[in-house]
Amino acid sequence: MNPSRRQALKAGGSLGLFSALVALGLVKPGDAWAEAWNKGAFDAKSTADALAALGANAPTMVGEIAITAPDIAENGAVVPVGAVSNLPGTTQIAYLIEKNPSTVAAVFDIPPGTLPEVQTRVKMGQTSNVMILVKADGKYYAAQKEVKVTVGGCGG
Amino acid sequence: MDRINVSTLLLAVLGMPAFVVPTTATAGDYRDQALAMVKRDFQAKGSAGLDRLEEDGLQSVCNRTGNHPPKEIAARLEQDQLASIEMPADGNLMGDWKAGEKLAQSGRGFTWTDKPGLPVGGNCYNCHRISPSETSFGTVGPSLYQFGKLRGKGPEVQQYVYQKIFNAKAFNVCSEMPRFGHIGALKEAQIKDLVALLLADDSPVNSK
Amino acid sequence: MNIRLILAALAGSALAGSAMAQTSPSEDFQKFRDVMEEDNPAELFEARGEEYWKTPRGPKNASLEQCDLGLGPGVVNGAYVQMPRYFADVDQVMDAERRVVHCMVTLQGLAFEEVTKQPFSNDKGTPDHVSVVTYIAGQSRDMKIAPPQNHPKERETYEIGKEIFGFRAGPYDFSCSTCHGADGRRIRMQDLPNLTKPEGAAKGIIGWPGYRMTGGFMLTSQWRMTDCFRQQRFPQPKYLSDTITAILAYQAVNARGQVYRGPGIKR
Amino acid sequence: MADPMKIRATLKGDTVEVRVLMAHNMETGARKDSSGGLIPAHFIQTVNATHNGKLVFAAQWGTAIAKNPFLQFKFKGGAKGDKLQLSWTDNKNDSRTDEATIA
Repeated sequence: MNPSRRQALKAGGSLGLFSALVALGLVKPGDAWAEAWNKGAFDAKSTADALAALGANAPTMVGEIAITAPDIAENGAVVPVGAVSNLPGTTQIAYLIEKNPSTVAAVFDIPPGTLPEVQTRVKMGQTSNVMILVKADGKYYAAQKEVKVTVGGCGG
Repeated sequence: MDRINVSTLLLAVLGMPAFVVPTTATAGDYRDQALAMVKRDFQAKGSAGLDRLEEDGLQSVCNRTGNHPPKEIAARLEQDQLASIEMPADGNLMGDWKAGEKLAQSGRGFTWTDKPGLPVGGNCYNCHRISPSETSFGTVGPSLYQFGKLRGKGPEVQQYVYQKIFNAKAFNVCSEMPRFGHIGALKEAQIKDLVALLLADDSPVNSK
Repeated sequence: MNIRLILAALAGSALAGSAMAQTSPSEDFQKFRDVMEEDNPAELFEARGEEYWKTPRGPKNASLEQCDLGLGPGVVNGAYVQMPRYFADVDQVMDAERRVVHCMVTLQGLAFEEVTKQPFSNDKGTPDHVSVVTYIAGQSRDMKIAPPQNHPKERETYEIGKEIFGFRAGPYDFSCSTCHGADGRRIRMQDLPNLTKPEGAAKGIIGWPGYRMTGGFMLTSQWRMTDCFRQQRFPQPKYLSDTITAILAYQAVNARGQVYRGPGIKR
Repeated sequence: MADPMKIRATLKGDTVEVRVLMAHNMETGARKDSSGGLIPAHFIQTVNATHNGKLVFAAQWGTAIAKNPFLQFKFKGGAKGDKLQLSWTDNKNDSRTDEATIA
């Protein structure tokens, strides 16, 4: 049993929901669960290391990945970033923020039946490229966009 | 400021038949209540002491008249403020525009979260457009971009700019601009740097 | 729905995100603030405040469900937009935050000093009374701002607030009015609403309490007023003082008829 | 215990749009407290969403996800009235599971 499954069951145990689901047969022990937290990827301090840890050494830069992020973020503490992949067979979408202390912000699994699009909000320490990495049909593709981070406001 | 002089003026303001209190007949009562409430409700914090709630004469005149004192009173007060401006002994009013730009950027100083005492920032960009490269500027005051280009940089303009920064109330008694030199917030050399920022040929303010 | 339109447009084209049309910074900020407002973390604090409101606690083991916010005990719906108002039980005009703390003290038996030990949110978190104010504010979403002006003390509070609004003092001769007394003003990039007019005054009320993105906590109107006085270079107004209530009453009355949109989002 | 998630699951055509807010500090481990000590990292690492026992979405997060996280995703095959379960687990093994009804 992988760690995240164990954690999920532990969580379920304390709250009753997952154990109830298992008992009802809604969740079968053999069901595929999300991959374990990829420590190697989240520890990566550069885009190259992050891509290597994600197994995506030289992704092809493509136009079929749309990134929604502000040109200038009012506040680096909360930067809304959305990604849509138009690549058939998309199974994973990852957010990489080049200038952050840890490059990888998020890795999303897209099971069959789930649309290859996601939105979340990230922290950015400074102006940086935001790369969206997509795994489609087992291959890696990417697009990126620069987001400027301002230190706005009056001095008072 | 000469307090006796101002009190006399205040009496004159209030005694003048032409002087009309701007709101209702009870506005004075509300003002008194407001002042009493403020004195009760504030506490000293950091460098911001309760003495800051004591109006000086000019503030009092502006507060009592909705910032529009009768012309004669305004003119007298402006004269007083102008007379109190200390001009540099060396006669030179142009400092270093680069230091001026740095000073103009800072809005620090005098709040209860700021380090007490001097130096404090010039606060200029909070209210004015100045150098074209700074796009984050306020609009409470007029744009000062191209100021030297438009107004020249002769001795009279230099003197005016120095005096305006030292005490804006010398030219418009209830101006919204602080009296930076008058209150001792900015020192002579700093004001000179700001004069240079607005007037120097090589200042970005006058570029193009 | 901006973001979805943009996403759809981008998805339909072969363009990468970097080819997005350039907009001015303030438009861009507003656009993403709108996006943030659609899913505002303030809702998490509304939920927490609601739970607090309904859960018995304190020495008297009481919930706040008997708290009278001006529309009768326990009536939360629409109460926020009808404050500040006069409360006969204390013979005082109170704003929402002041009333909530009053109820925590009187109904739950908590000590005023204890409740107000941390008046405002900070990195350590959002205090309970602030979550409760957020909950109450959320229960006035999309309602018109309508503070009553029937009681003489309500009218008096407004007039005093107006005086304080124009009161210039301190090293820089600033009053509230210096920044907020005219249209179209900005400090740096920050828009300064004209609080003397309905639309501007509403801007001063809408969006509070606000979820502060820096730090991720809730800030209330009480905090906003206090921080304005700080930036005005004044000394510090006491928490929940008459002065703050008066300034809030001045704004709320000026904003009458404008629609309140619930807790907002702040930089 | 952690506060409940705020989950909105809405059927639009044949697609369920899920929007979630989670109450979590998402401490990076790089911030200092007032006494100058580092605040230890504390952040959600995994998020799973299941519909009818089937995993419809999974996320792994690092410390760069903003405090009080927001997440939006879409999946097909859901119907009005169906239940959707979301759960997160953080690096201290705290967790939270909530359920929403598709509207």
